[in-house]
Amino acid sequence: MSRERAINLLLAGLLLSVPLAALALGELFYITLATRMAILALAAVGLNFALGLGGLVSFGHAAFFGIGGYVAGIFSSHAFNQTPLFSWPFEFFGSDQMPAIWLAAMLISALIALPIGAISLRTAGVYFIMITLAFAQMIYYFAISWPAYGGEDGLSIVVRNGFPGVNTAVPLIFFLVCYVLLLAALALFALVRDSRFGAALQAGRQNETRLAAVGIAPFRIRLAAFTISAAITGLAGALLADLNRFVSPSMLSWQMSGELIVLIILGGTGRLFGPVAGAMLFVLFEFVLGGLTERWQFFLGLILLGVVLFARGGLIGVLAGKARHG
Amino acid sequence: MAEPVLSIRDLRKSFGALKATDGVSLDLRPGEIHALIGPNGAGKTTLIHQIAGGITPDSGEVVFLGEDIGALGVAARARRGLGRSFQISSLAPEFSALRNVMLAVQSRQGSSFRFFRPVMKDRSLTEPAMAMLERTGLAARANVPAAELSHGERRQLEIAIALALGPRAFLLDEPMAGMGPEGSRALTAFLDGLRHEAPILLVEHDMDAVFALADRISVLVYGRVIATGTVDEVRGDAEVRRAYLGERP
Amino acid sequence: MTLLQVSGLESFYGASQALFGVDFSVGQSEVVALMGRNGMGKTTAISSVLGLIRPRGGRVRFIGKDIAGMQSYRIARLGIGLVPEGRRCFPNLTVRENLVAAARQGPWTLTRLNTLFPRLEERQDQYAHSLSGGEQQMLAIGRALMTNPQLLILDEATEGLAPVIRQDIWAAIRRLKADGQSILVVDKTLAELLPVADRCFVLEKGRTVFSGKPDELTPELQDRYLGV
Amino acid sequence: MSTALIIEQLLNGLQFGVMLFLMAAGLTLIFGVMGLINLAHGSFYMIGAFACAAVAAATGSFWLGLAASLAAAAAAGALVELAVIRRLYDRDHLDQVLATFALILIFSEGTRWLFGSFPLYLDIPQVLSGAVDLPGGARYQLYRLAIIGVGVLVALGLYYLIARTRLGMRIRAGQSDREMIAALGVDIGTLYTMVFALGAALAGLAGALVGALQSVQVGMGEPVLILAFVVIVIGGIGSIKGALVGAVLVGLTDTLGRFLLPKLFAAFLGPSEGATVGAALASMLIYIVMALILAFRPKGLFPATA
Amino acid sequence: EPVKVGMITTLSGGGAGLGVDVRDGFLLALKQAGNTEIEVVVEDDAMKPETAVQLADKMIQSDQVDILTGIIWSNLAMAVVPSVTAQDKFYLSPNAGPSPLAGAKCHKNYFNVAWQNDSLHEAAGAYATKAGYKKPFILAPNYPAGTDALTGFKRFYTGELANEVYTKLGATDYAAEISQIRASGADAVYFFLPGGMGIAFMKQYAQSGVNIPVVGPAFSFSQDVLGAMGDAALGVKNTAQWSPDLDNATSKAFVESFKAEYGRIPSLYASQGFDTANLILSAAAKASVKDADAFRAALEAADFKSTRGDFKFAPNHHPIHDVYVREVVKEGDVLTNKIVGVALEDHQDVYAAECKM
Ligand SMILES: Nc1ncnc2c1ncn2[C@@H]1O[C@H](COP(=O)(O)OP(=O)(O)OP(=O)(O)O)[C@@H](O)[C@H]1O
Ligand SMILES: Nc1ncnc2c1ncn2[C@@H]1O[C@H](COP(=O)(O)OP(=O)(O)OP(=O)(O)O)[C@@H](O)[C@H]1O
Ligand SMILES: [Mg+2]
Ligand SMILES: [Mg+2]
Repeated sequence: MSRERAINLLLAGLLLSVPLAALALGELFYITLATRMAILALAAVGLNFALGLGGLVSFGHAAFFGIGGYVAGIFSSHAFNQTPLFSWPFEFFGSDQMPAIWLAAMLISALIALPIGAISLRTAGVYFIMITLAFAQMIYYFAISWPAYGGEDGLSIVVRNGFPGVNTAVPLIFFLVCYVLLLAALALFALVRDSRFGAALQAGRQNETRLAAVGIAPFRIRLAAFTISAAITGLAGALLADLNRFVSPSMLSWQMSGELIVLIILGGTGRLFGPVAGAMLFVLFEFVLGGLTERWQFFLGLILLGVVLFARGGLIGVLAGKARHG
Repeated sequence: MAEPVLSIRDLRKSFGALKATDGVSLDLRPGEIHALIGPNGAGKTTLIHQIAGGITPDSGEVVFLGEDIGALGVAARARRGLGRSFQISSLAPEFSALRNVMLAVQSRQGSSFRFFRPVMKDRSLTEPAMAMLERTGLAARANVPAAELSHGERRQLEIAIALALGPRAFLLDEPMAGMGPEGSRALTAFLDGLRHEAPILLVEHDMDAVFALADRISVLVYGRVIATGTVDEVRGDAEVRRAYLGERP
Repeated sequence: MTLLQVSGLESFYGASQALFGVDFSVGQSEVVALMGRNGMGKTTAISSVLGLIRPRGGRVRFIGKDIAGMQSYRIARLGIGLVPEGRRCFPNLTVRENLVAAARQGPWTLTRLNTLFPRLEERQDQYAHSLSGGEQQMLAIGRALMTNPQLLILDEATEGLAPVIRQDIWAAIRRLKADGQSILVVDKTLAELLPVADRCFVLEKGRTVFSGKPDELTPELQDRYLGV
Repeated sequence: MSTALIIEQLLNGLQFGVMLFLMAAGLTLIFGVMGLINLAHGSFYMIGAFACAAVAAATGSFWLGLAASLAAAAAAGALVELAVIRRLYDRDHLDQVLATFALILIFSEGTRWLFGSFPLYLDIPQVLSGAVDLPGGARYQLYRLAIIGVGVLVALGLYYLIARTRLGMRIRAGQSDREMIAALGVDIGTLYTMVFALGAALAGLAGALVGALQSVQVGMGEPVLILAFVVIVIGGIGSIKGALVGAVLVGLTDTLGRFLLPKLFAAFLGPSEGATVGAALASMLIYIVMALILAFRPKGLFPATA
Repeated sequence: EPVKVGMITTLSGGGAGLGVDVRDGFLLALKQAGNTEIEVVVEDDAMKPETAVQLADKMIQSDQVDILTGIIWSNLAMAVVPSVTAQDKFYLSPNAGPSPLAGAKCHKNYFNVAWQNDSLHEAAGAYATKAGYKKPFILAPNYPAGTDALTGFKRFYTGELANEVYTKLGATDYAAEISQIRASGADAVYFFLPGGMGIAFMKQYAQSGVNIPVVGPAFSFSQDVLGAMGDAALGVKNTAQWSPDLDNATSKAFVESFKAEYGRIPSLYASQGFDTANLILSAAAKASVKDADAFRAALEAADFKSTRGDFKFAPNHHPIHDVYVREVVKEGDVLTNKIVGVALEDHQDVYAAECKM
C-alpha cells in the first residue's frame, strides 16, 4: 500500500471517529463540526474534478453550491407550506425528502453548468477563472435582489429534510448520510481519474494541443467534467442547507468560490483526498482559532501562508511526499 | 497511378501582409515519402498546421481519402487518420512516456467517454502502447515522465505517439531534429519501412535523410512550391541550390 | 589562458543524479565541442555552469572566479552568453524586443546583427511565438550575441535550420573564432563541428569519457561514443 | 430627461471608468504584465487609504498623506514580494492564490488591529474642492476631474514603461521565462521586487485618491479587487490600452445601466417594481458584459500577443 | 442560579464597528451591575450567515448557553433566530429586527430590544411629512432591508416622490445617483445606505455641491461613522430611538461611564447592547432562566432602566418607544447628534398584527 493511500485511509477514519468520540464525550457540537467538514469536503471534491483533473480553475463554483442549497430550501419550503412550486405541466409541491432533493440539486446544477461551461470553455487560463466568476456574480446579484425566496435575508428550512428509514434530525445520522455521500464521491473521483475519460481530461490540462492532435477534442471532455463537477458541488450545497437549516446568497458569493479553491490547494491539488484534508484543516483552524482570539483571521492567514510556503503540494503533498504525476 | 491519399489544392494563408502559403498544391500518394523542404520561414509548418486543422486556410481545399476535410477540427482530422509530430515537442509533461502513447491508442479505439475502467489495468491500451515504445527504442524509458526525458528522447516519443494512432497518412515536422547521428540513422531506416504502412509527408532539414528517403521532393520558398520532382531533379535545380541547399561540398 | 574550467561536476534532477563527474574546459579564443549521445548530460552540464541547475559537487571556475552556486544572472554578467536548447525565445516579445531586452554594451549591436541575420530585421516587429522554427533559432543566437559575451555557449544551435543557413551559422562561428571569440558548442552534426573545434569532450552517462583534439577522436571512438 | 443630465451621466461613466483604471493600474502591472495572481492587491489599496487618512489626520495635509500612502504601499509590496511571492514564481498559479488569500486575512486583520474597527476620515484637499463649469451647462467636480487626469497620466506612464523601455521588455520576458532572462544576465529577482512594489504603490495611490471619495475602512479593497480583475480581463491581460478601454467600458455600462434600466422597467412595471427589477439587472450588467465579451473574444478586447 | 449568555456578533471585517459597540455596551452594563452570575461567551461571525449558524449550534450544544444575543445583521438573524428559538433558547436581539420575526414568524422566546427594522424609516417618513417636504428623492440598496426601508418611509410619507432608486449593494460610487438627484427637482433626499456605502454617499453628496436637505435613519449618522464622514454630515436630520444627549438619568450615566471606559462617545448600537444586558439582569433577578415561563414573563415585564427612558414590549416582543429626530452637530471638534424633535411617540411596528404567539 502506498503512503498516500495509507494517509487517505487515516483521514477517512479520522473524520469518522470525530463524531463518535463526540458522542462518547457528550460534546454534540463536534458532530456538527465533522458534518460541516464532510460537506465542504464533498463540495471541494466536486470542484476537484474540474480543477484538479482538468485544470479548469472555476472561480464560480459557489454558484452551484448555492444552487444546490436553494433547491433544498425552495423544495422544502414549498413542501412545508403546501404551496405549489409550479403548476404546469403538473402541480409540484416541492419535496422534503433528501433523495428527491439531491437528485434535483444535482440535475439543476448540471443543467445550469452546461451552458455556463459551454460559453466559459471558449476561454482558457485566467480568462476562464474570470468568466466563471462573472456567471456566479450574476447569479449572486440575482439571488440578493429576488424577493420571492428571501433575497439577501435567505431562506430558512423549518425542519431538516428527511431520508427514508432514518431520522435525519439526529446529528449523528445526518453526519453519516453526508459521510457516505462523501465516500461515494471520492470513489467516483478515483474511478474517473484512472479511466480513459480521466486520462483525456488530465492530458488536456497538461497540453491541450497534444490532446487534440491524438484525436480527442478537449472541449467535450472538459464540458462533461465541468458538469459532473457542478453536480457534485450542487449536491454538497443541498446538504449544507440541511445542516444549517438555512440557505442564503452568501453561499453564492465569490468568497465562497475562493474558499472552495483554497480548501483544495490546502489539502493538495489534484489529490484524491486533498479536499478532505483541506476541509478538515480549514474548519478546524477556523473553529479553534475563533475560540481562542478575536483576531483569529490574522492567525488563520499566517497558518495558510505557512502551508503554501513550506508545505509544497498541500497537506497530502507533505505527508505523502512527491508531487503528483500521471 | 493510384489515387492520392492526401491532396491539397491551391491553399492560401496570409498573416497580415505576409503570404505564408501562397497557392500551394501538392499530393501524397500511397506508399510514398514526399519530402517538403525549403528555407526557414518558407511556410512548411504553417502548411502542416493547415492540413492538420490547427490553422484555417484563407482559401483552397484539403482532400483526405476522397473527403474534403476543410471544415473539420484538429481532433476530427486526427481521428480520420492524420497522424502528426510537432516540430517543437508537444507532450503531456506529467504523464509517463507510456501514458502519452496510451492516449493515442485510446483515441484510436474510439470514445473517451468511458468513466470507470482503470487505464493502467487495461491491456488493450498498455500493450499496443508498449509495442510502439519498443519500435521507437524508448521501451526502457516507458515509466519516465515526459518532462524528465532528454530532448532527443522527446523527439522519439513524438514519433511513437504518431505511430500509435495507426494513421492513414503521416505528417512529420522535422522528426530528425535533435536526434544525433545514431538516432537519425535509426529513424531513417525506420521511416523507410514505415512508408508501407502509410505515406509520409516529411518536413526535414536533414538532407542526408531526405535524399535517402524521399520518393519525391517539393521545395517551398516564400509560400510557393518552386519545384517538385525526384531527388536527382531537385538536387540539380540551380534555383533550389541557391535558395536552400547552398553550395554543398 | 583558461576561461572556463569545469571539474568533477555532479548534478541532480530532484533525487536522480544526471552528472557523475564531468570535466571540461574552454580556453581563451578557443572553440570547444561538447559531445555525446542523447540524454548523456550535455545540456545538464551547460545548465549547471550557468547556475540554472545548482551543482551539488565539483568546481566551476570562470575567468578565475569560482562560480558554482552563484546566481545565474551574475554568472551571465561575468560574460557567458547562452543559446539554449529549444530556443526559448520570449514568445510575448517582438523580435526586436527580444534582442533589446538582452543587450549589453559591446561590439554586437542591432545593426551588426542585422547583417548577420537579415531575416530577423524583416521580422523585427513580429512576436517571437509566431516565428518559424528556424527564425526562432536565429533569434536565440542573436539574443546571446547581443549580450556581448566572452564565452558563447551554443546548445544545438543549428537544429532545424536550412542547409544554407546552417552553412551561414558555421561560417559565422568560424568568423567569430577568427575574431577571438571563445565558444562552447553542442551539436549533432559532427561533419561541421569537428573541423571548427580546437578541442572536444565527450560525455557518456554523465561522465567525461574523452577529451582531446578532434583528430584524436578516431572513427572507432566516434562509433563507440557518438554512434556515428 | 434633460440632455444636460445625459451628458453628465456620460461624464460620470467616463469618470468612473478612469477611476476603475486607476484602481486597476497596479494590478495591470502585477497581474497583467508580471503574470502573478495577486488577490492581496486590494490590501495595498486599503493600506494606501489608511496611510493617507492617518497621516492626513496627524499633519493636516492631504499631500503628505498621499506621499505616505505611496511609501506605505510600496514598502508593503516590497516586503510581500521578498517574503512570500519570491518563493512562488516557479509554482503553480494556484499556490499564488492561496498565499495571497492568506495575505488578505493578515492585512485586513492587521489593519484593524492597528487602526481599530471604525472607518477613518479622509476628505479631498481644499484646493481641489468645488466644481468647474463645463460647456453644455454641466458642472463637474474638480477633484473628479483631477482623478481622471491622474488616471490618464498613470496609463500613459505605464504604457511607456511596459511597451517602450528596456525595463518593460525585461519584465515581460520574465513573465514567460524567468530562468532564461536570468541566464541572459538580468537580475530578474530585484527587478521583480521593484516592479511589485511599484504595482503596490499604484494601488496605494488609488486607495488614497479614491478613499477621499469613499469610506476608508477595513475590507474596502476586496470589491475593488474584483472590479479591477474584471477590467483587466475585459481589456486583455498585459495590455495597458486594453485595461483603459475595459475600464471606461465598464464605467459607462455600469453608470448608464444604473441610470437607464430602472427607468426602462418602470415604464411597464410601475415605479417601485421597475426600480427594483431594473436595479437588479443593473447590478449584474458588468458581469453580463464581461461574459459576452469573453464569449466572443476569449482573450479580451486587446490580446497582448496576437 | 448562573445565566449563560452567548453573544454572536461581528468583530472582524467591514462591519466590525457595530459589533464592537454592541459588545462593549453589553459588557459595560454587566460590569456596572457587578454581576458575576452572568457568564458571557463572545464569538465573531465575520458577517457570514453560515458562520453565525455554526456558532449558534456550538454555543447551544457545547457551551450550553441559555440566552443568545449579539447579531447585527438581519440576514444573519434570519439564519440563526428560528433555529435557536426552536431549541427552546431565548434570543434577545440587540440590533436587527427583520419584519418576519416581528410578524408571521414571531416566537415567544424571541425578544427585540432595539427596534423593528422599519421603525426608524417610518419615523423618517413621518418627519418628512411634518417638515413639509413635497418631493423627496429616496434611495436604498437593492436587497430586502433596502426595499423594507423605502416601504417603511412611504408608510408614513404618502406624498409625491421625486424618484425612488435602488443601488447596487456595496456600491461605492454615487455620482450617477447624485446627478439624478440634482436633475430631479427634489426638495429633500432620504437615503438608507448602511456602513461604508453611507459614508461614501454622504461625502460625495457634500462634495457635489447639491444643497437639498438630507434625511436618513440613524444608521448612517451614528457615532461610529460620523468620524469618517466629517463635516459632510453637519446639519443632517436623522431618526433614532436614542441619542447621546437624551435627557434621562440612565442615559446620561451610561454616556459618561462609556466614555470613561472606552474613550469614545457611544453609538446607538452601544446603547442597545447596554439595554439588552440590563434587560437580562432585570429578568435574572426575578426568575431562574431554567424556569422558562417565569423568565419569559420577567423579560416581558421589561422592568429595567432603559437608556431610552420609557420602554415596554408590544405583544410581539418588539419595543414600543419614542423615535426622535436628531441633527448632526459639532461639539468642540467632535461630531455628534442632538435631539431636535420627536418623530413618532410610543411607536409600535405594524407587523404585530400578524404575530400569533
Ligand atoms: N501567427 C503568425 N503571425 C504572423 N506570422 C506568422 C505566424 N505564423 C507564422 N508566421 C510566419 O510565417 C512564415 C512561415 O512560418 P513557418 O513556421 O510555416 O515556417 P517553416 O517553413 O516551418 O520554417 P522552419 O523551417 O524555420 O520551421 C514565417 O515567416 C513566420 O514568421
Ligand atoms: N527536467 C528533468 N528532470 C529530470 N530528469 C531530466 C530532466 N532533464 C533531463 N533529465 C535527464 O537527465 C539526463 C541528461 O539529460 P540532458 O538533457 O542533459 O541530455 P543531453 O545530453 O543534452 O541530451 P540531448 O542530446 O537529447 O539533448 C537524461 O537522462 C534526462 O532524462
Ligand atoms: Mg517549421
Ligand atoms: Mg541536450
